[in-house]
Parts: sequence; structure tokens; C-alpha cells
Amino acid sequence: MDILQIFVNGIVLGALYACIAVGFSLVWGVLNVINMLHGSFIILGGYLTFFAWFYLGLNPILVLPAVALLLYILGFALQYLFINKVVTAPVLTTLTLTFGLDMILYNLMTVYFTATPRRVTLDLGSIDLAGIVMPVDRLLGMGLALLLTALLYLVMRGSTIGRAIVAVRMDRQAAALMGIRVNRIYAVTFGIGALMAGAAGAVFAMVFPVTTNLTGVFLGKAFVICVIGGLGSVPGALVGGLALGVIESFAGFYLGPQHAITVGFLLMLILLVVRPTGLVGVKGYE
Amino acid sequence: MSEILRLERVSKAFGGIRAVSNVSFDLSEGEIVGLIGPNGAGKTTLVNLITGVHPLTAGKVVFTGQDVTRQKPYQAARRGLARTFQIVQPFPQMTVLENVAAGALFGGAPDTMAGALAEARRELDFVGLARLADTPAASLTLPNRKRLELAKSLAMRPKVLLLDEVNAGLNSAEIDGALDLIRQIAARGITIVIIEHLMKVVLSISERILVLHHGELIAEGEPRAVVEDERVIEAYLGAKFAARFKQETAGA
Amino acid sequence: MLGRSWKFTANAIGVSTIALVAAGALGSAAAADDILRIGAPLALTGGLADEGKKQEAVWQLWLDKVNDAGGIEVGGKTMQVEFVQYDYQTDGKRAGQLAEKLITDDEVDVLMAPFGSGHTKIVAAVAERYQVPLLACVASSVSVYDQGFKYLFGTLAPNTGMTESMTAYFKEQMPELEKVAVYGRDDVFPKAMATALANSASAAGLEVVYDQLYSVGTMDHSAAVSAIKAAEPDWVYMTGYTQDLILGRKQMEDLGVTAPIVTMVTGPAYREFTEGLGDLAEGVTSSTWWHHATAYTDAIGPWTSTAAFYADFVEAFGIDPDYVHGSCAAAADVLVHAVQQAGSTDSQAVRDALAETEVLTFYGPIDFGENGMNQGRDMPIIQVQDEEIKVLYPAAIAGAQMKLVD
Amino acid sequence: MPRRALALIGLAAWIGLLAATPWIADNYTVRVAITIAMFSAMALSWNFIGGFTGYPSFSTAAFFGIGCYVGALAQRNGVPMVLAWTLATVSVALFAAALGAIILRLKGHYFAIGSIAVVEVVRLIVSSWGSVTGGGDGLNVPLLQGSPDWVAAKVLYVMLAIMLAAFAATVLVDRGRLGFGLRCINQNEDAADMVGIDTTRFKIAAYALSALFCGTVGAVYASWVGYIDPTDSFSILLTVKVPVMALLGGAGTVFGPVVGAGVFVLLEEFFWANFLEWNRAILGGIIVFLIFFLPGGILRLDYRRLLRRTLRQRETGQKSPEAAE
Repeated sequence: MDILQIFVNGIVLGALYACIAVGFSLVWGVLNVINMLHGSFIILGGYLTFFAWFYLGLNPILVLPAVALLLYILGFALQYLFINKVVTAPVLTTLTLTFGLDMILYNLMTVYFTATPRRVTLDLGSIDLAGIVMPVDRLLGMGLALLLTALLYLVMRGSTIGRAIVAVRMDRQAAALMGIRVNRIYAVTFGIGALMAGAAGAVFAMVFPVTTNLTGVFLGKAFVICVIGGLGSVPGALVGGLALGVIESFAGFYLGPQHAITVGFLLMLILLVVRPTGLVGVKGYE
Repeated sequence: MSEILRLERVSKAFGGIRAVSNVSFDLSEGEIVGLIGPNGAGKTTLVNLITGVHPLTAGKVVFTGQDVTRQKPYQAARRGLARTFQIVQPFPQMTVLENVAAGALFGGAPDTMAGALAEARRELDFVGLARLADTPAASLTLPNRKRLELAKSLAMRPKVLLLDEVNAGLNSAEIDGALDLIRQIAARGITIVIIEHLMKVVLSISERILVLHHGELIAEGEPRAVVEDERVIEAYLGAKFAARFKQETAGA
Repeated sequence: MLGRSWKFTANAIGVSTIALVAAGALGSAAAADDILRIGAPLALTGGLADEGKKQEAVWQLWLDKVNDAGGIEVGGKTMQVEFVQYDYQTDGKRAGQLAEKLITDDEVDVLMAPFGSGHTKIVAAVAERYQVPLLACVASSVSVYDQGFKYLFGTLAPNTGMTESMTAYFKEQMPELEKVAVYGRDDVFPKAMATALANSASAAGLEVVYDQLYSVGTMDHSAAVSAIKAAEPDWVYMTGYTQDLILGRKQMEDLGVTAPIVTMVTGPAYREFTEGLGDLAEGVTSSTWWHHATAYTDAIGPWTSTAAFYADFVEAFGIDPDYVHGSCAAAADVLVHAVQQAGSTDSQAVRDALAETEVLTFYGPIDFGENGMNQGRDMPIIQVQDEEIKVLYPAAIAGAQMKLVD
Repeated sequence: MPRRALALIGLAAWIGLLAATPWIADNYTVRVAITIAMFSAMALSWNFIGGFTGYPSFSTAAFFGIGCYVGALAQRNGVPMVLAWTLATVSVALFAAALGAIILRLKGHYFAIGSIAVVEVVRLIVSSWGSVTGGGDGLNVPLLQGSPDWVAAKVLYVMLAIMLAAFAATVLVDRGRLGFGLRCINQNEDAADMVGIDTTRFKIAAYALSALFCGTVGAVYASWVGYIDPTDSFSILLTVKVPVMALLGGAGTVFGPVVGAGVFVLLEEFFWANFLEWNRAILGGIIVFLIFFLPGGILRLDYRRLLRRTLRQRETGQKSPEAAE
């Protein structure tokens, strides 16, 4: 009984986690860039959604596509103008660059949005299924998260741009020879990464209080999930997110909430060393 | 001549694929031995097994009487088991001299930087690269990179030198030069294993030939005997080549 | 309401210049004796920016009031007051560095500590080393004061007083109260409160059915909330930062925790909490060190009564003051009082005068104990009722009856 | 050679200037000098693993934080201060060596992520192990006794000594076998293995060196500020800032980290004082600028030229006996 509830808590949370990680994983997988901006992208998406809801009275779900589009544009521009210039440099360079860009974005957000926690207070209650309680907004969030993840998966597999992204990931030079404009594909990929972060932020604004203090927390989660699930694949992010959600949920219940996050990070370190391809074990973007 | 390296039933499997199976042979001090076989026969894998790059699935490697089956590459290098790579592996941003000095310092005898540099100079002279000592390794031409690779290995003062496709990509004049160099190395008392898939190059220089096919050692012996071996002809040489080779050697 | 808060923020940003020099301090040529310089490292940006800006705003209000009166009287002479502030960006290392800068570069006579027990400790170490008096108006953990520092004084009372009176009050209101679940953030103040409550509750004969901390950076409370639900407590006591509490309260509702008493420290003391929760805030109780419903009169300082302070504050900012505002303004009052007693800004004399202090401010009585902390007294218990903050206790200032959460 | 001599003179002058601050400036300036010495020592440390070896390590904050905690705990348990510092140094070096044996198997992005994760894991363990570390409450450390001026001067000289020790270690490594081996690993790890370099041991040595001085700095820092907590001790900002400093000056060079740390801290001070609200963004801007316009660092002296020069130098010294042979 208890165990089932904890498991359900974990799955619902895990789907949201997957949503955090999928954009990050995509960028890492295709561009080989550890995007330190990812946490701030999510928070930015969350704030934009909150303001649209609070001042304009718009439903967050309706706002989501617009927020996602804005972040896509931001991501595309950042990649096109900055990151592309050093995209083939070693990880130290790219990571440091995105960290620097993150400092700027973070500063902008704290000045204009402040660190005050904001939340879309559409409290939708919860569903009780044979004693298992599931909050409606989290279920909705989970649904959206899964939908977005599935959508991304389909785009990556089915569309021209998706195939181009996969081609670039597989072999940059060969892709260039085939006439793919690699830099544009990189910018599109980074844009999609930001788009997913913005969408995640919009979903989160309904569930979690959003504050700039949380950028680091979100980024940390993305790290852990990507390593657990395996880098650079949509299914990997999904598995990693769900696994982390369930692990944290059980660890929080049995070991105490103080140790829940520690267990996640420890697991990540162990997996990094023992099985760097992650649980799903796919190398390469699919 | 005493035995310096011995392989006993060495096998390696990658996943389910047997890359090398049950290979046994030994080398005597000062020998020049050719290891031949078609592409994919497992020659490079065998070199990797001897030098500790891959762990063995089964079998034993004995070097100067010592069981070195589980050694790491750096240990092999320090013991005097040096190798060159099919695809050359310089330290690209270091100078030619520094590249060779690295071999001397870590794989060879000298304990000091100065000693290593002196040694490196000598080896560069030996391979004929002295005038390029101060250029970055990345800017060398392919034949020169192969020479650099040789000098680096020699600086490690090897007892056994495994030359993996040292002639690949060279034209015939360059190959002659390289073979000349190999003879000079052998004259220093270093045991040499030449790994090649071009038969002709090996036959002229080797005292003994090992033939690898599908990971198995199918023949071993003097060049002449090996060329006449039915299995070798069938698996690798082809009848025409065997006949021509017989003619040529008979004429000589 | 939020619109106002935006304006408030904008104001705060507007005034956050590096130094706020008292208007009309034209006589800057006057000897240093004639100016009281107060230094304050503040978290104006970063995680604690909301708190830092409250301190900044209320001191500006206080300073304007003092300056309108032409300064303060010390030993028959009129003295000007200056505040020198720096933003330490919620970075502990910076806080210490800026405290040192204030002392050595700006030569302030006294220091005000920033928000929070942790950063107060860092600044206190610097002040102690330089023997400069430090007033801490937002640090209530005893661990801040138990290091034998001689120059540190705090206007908040110890946490234990708060948790004991709260336990007693709830038992009185709900005699069938038996089981309490305690869930606190592992951070200086929230942890101290959680520990203190667990102790007070056990001492009062309640059963503590859940007692856990969560780490900084926890994003989700479902595991803990499920465990709490299973323990069926009558009272849930959670401590943390506003974002933690909002999430915790929401998850309790989502996962069906039905305890009749929900206390969140110090949630309801902040408007962000009620705004972020909406209806879910209803019925949440908390304790606070001060509430504007208290009615002290004949107080020292520019505001002679709580009502006077409240009126000025609401006029200036359009919102109700909370305990941070009250405590920090009162700290300035106490400081001026000590300088007046000492007759100079000499740090040793001011320190001694502070140690002797026993006065009444609009915020309440202030009497520093042996360790420099304000002596305990009855501290208000508050509850959100109909989107407003009502005082339940002490009886003298109570404005409403306690309601149970349904 | 004159260039290197000039650089050495410059360094001596710089350290002299820092050391003189207690006599010529106020304590705030001394504090800035302490900060510069602290970060120089840490940037020099990072240089062993990040600069020489080319492993993108982001675990500096873990080493610094463990140094803080070991030093603080030892002092609280009555260990004399200097001994506590030594203990912290040794513990951190051992920790790094043990950890290195595990995570140095990773390369590139995986290593970067792993080394950041170490900071988080250690922070979380320290905060949840409340009975020993005080958890989120942090720890009070006995305050250094003495007048503020004396304390500031003392801390400064200790930090400068650590910085000098880190610099001396850098010079020794740079000239010696270890440094040469690390550079080989940096350029081609497989080839390094093949020429007889025990890459695992070399990398562990570099990682331990990159930790050691950070541990000392952490312990001294704890004694200086008198209070530490997990959030400030294990900060992600610190862990990125230190590599940025080394990059700013020139990673893999001998003087680069010192130049980078000095310039970075001074810039930070300047922006802090003048652009209060935007200083984080400005620092971010500096990083972006650095990546695009100074990819090799302020010191464009790359190590090859230095090394070649020293090699040639030694060689000429070597020539006469060779000729005699």
C-alpha cells in the first residue's frame, strides 16, 4: 500500500524530471556541449508562464507553446552567435562559456524578476484511485512531459531536421559533405534544447514554486538524469528521469528526506564509473 | 641464441568473436621475424596482446623468462617490449626531439632530462631526422612520422621491437630506405618483429615468418618453406605468387 | 497586491545606491564625533534578496524619520546619522569581506548584521575581531550567540521560547492534540526551530511521530509527505524557506494530509507565502517575533508607539510590515539609545551601554541577556484567516480565534 | 631566458607588493591581498590537472571544502592550529588520490561531470552528517587571537606561503619528469602509455597535487573566518571560478594561474564596487570575452616555447661532454 503510493509519487515526479533532462541530453549528445544555461532556461520558462498567467490571465497550458517558442529563439541565437564559435573546442572551453552566459542570464533574471518564489495557483485537487493519491496538476504535468518527450522523439526520428540532427551527431564531416549546414543544425538543436527547457519551466510553474534560487538545482538534476539514463537519447532521458524519481522517492521514505538527493548523486557517480553509457546504454542520438 | 619472448596458446575474444586463438611461438634474441597475414587476420590484436593493451582471454606471454601476461602497456615499454603503431601516434604539439626524449625518459634508461635529450639526439641521428629535431611533430610528413615513431621506440632501448605496418603508405624508394634502417636496428642486437600484409617486403628481410589467418597461426618457418606451404598458398598467397617467388629465389 | 510588491521592489532597487548618506549632512567637515555611522552588509541580490531589501527599506524609512527631526541628541549635542550599505549578494565570503571594509574603509561606529543566522555568524567573527558592536536583528538561533562574543547583540528572542509557548497554546486550544510531525530544512534557522519544537513537544507530552530534516536543494517533498500522512499526525510543523513551504503545503493537500493544525515557520509571516499558495494558505499557523497588532506605547526612538510605526510604514510602502521590518528598525532605535547613554560613538562605551540596555521600543521590550540575545517573552502566534494574517496569541493582542484546518 | 627571468622578477615584485599591504594599506586591502593569494594557490593547484594534464576538473570546491571541514573539526577537538592545517592538507591529498583512482578513468565530458558531482556529493554528505559536521548549522572555529591587524597580516603571510609553495611545486613539476609525462598524457594518452608512462599513477599524482594546496587553503580560511557552512564551503561558483582564473592567465603555463587569479580578483573587486547590481553579469561577460578573445590566456607564452628554450639551454650545457666522447 505504502510502497505503491511511494512508487506512484516517484513515477509522477520522474516524468517531470525526464522533461528537465531531455533538452539537456539532446544538446550534450549532438553538440557535445554541457549546457550550464539549462537550469536558467527552465526558470525563465517558468517565470514567463507565471507572468502571462498572473497579469494577462492566460492559462499556462495555452501559454506553453509561446514560451517554448521564445526560448527556442533565445537558444538559437545564443548558439548561432556564441557557442558555435567554439563548439569543437574541448569541454573546458564550452562549459566555461555556457557558465559565463548563465551568469549573465541569471543576473538579468534576479534583477528583473527578483528571487521571490512564484507559482501558478491553479490548484486542481487530486485523484484517489484505490487509496493511491495522484495530484491532478502533477498528472497533467506528467502527461505534458511525456507528450513533449514523445514529440521530440518523433521529430528526431521522422522529420528532415531530425534526421539532419542525427546525421550531424553521427559524423559531423560526412554530414557537411552531404550538404547539411552544420552550424545551422547546431543552432536548431540548441534551440530545441532551450525549447524543451522552456516547456518544462511552463509545466513546472504549475507544480513547483519558481525562483532563480533553483537554477542550480534543476541543472544538477539534469546532470544526474542524463548520466543515469545514458547520454544523448530521448529514451535515455526518460528512463533516467523515471529512475531518479522512483529512487528519490524510496530513499526519501526509507532513509529520510535528508539522504534522498545524496543517493541520486551517489548513484550517478557510480554509474559514471561503472557504466558510462547509462542504463539504456545507447551511444548516439536516436 | 636464447629465447626472449614466448607466447603460449594465446587467445583473445571480443564479445563472441575470436580475434586470436591458440597462438604459440617464440622469438630468439637478435632475430628478425615477419608476422604476415591478410587484413583482419588479427596481427594488430596480437601485438596489442603482447604489449598489454588488451588483456588476454587465455594463454600466457613470457618475456625474458618472466610471465608478463597481465602487464600494462607502460610496463611492457619499460621492460623493453616496444612497438610502433600502424597509425602513428606522436605527441602532436611537442617537437620531434621532445617526442623521442619522452621515449627515452619513460621507457628507456636515463633518469634525467638531460640524459634523455642526449639519447634522443642520438636516435634522431640514427633515423636521419636530426635536422628536424626542433619542428613540431604535427608538421612532419608521413615517412618522417614513421621515422619519428621508430626513433621514439628505439630511445626506449627495447629488447624486442614490434613494427606494426611500418611501411604502410610508403612508396618503394621509401620502403627500401625503411628496410635498410630495420637492418641497422637489427645489427644493434634488437629482436624485431615486422608486421606486414605485403609479403614481398617481409620475405626479403625476415629470417623466419609467422603466418596468421583468422586469428590462428597456420604456418611458421623459413621464408622459403612458408611460401611453399599448401595452407599458406591456399589461404593467403595464391598459387601465382608462390610460383613467381619460387622462380625468383631459385634464380638468385 | 503583487503589483504593489513590484513597485516596492522597484523602489528598493532605486535606493540601493552604494551608500545612503543622510540628507542635509552638508557639514561633512564636522568632526567625526558628530556623525554616527552605521554599517550594514546586505543581501540585496541573490537568494536572500527579498529579506535584504526589507532591511534596506525599513532603515531608509527610519533614517528619513531621524533626519526629519534634525538628527539625534547625544550629550546635549545634535548628531547626524549615516547608513553605509553594501550588497554581499547572499555570498557568505563576501559578507565577511564587506563587514571588514565597512569597519576599516568606511570607519563605521557600529555594524548591523544581515539576514539569517549563518551570515550573522560570519559578520560577528569580523566585528568581534575589531571590537565593533554588532546588532543582529534577524538571527535567532542560539548557536549564533553561544560563542562568548562580547560585541554581538540580537533583538530577536531565542527560538525555544517560541516553540514552548506555541505547544502550550495549541494544547489548550485542542485538548485532544496528541501526535506531531516535524519536518525541517537542514539550514541554521529552520533546523534550530524544528529541533526546538520537537523538544518542546516531547516535553509537553506530545508524541513526535515524524521528525526529519530535508537538505538544501530538495525539490520535492512527496516521500516525506507520504510518510507524514501514514503517521496520521494532528499537527504538522514544517520549517524552511518560502519556496519550500509553498511546495510542502501544496503537496500535503495533494497527497491528502489532513492534520487539523498546520504550522509553517516562518511562512505566513511573509506575503510571498500567502500569494504563492492562494486558498491553500488558509488556516496555516506560524509564530513570529513580532506583529504590528502589538500595541506598545511610550517607546524610545522616532516612533513612540507601534501604531505610529505601522502608520508610517503603510504610508511609505503600502504593505504591512513584518517582523524583519520591526526588529531591524528597533535595532536602530536601541543603538541610538546606547549611543545616547554612552555619550559618544566610542565603540567600547557603546558596547557597554548596549549590554546595560533595558528599554521599550515600538517593537517591544529589549533587554540583552548574558549571551547578547534579547530576553524571551511571549511571542505572537499568527494564522492565515480569509487571506489575512490574524494574531491568535498572546491574548493581549489577539485579534481572532484559532481555526482548525479543514 | 631573459623573458623567464623577467617573469620571475615580476612575480617577486607582485608577491612583495601583496606582502607589503599590511604596512601600506588598510585591512580591507589586506583582505583583497589574502583573497588573491588564496585564489592564486588554488589556480596553481588546478593547473596540475587541468593545465598540464588537460583533464577538465571541476572538483576544486570539494577539496577546498573538505580542507575547511577537516581543519575546523580538528581545531574544535583541540588540535593545535598549524597541526590542524597539516592534517587537512594530508587528508585532502589522500582523498583526492583515492577518488582519482576511480574517476580519472573517465575522460572529457564524463570526467567534467563526474568531478562536479563530487562537489555535490561531498556537500550533501557533509550537510546530512550533522552529528559530526554540524550539518546545515555549520561549524564555529576558534577565532584567531590577536588584534585585527595582526590577524590579517598573519593570514596573509600564511596564504602567501601556500601560494609560493604551490608555485615552487609548479616549477619543479614543470621541469621534471612528472610535468613532462603529464604533458604527454595531455597530448596523447595512449601514446604516453606506450612510451612507458604509468598514466594512472601520473594522473593520480596530478589530481592529488591539484587538491593538496586547496586543502591547506581551506583549513586556513576556516581558521580565519571563524565559521563555515556547507553552502559556502562547497560552492559551484568557486569550482568554476578557479579554472576560469587559470584559463585567463594561461592554462598549462607556470605563471598563468598567478596572473589570472590576480587579474580576476582585482576585476571582481572593481566591478563589485562600481556595478553592484550587475557584477555577476559582468563577470559572466568577462568569461565570454576570455573564451573568444583570449583563448590562450593573458600569457601567450605557451609552454612549448618555454620548454624548448630550457631544453636547448640544457642541451648546450650537455654538448661539451658529448663532443669529447
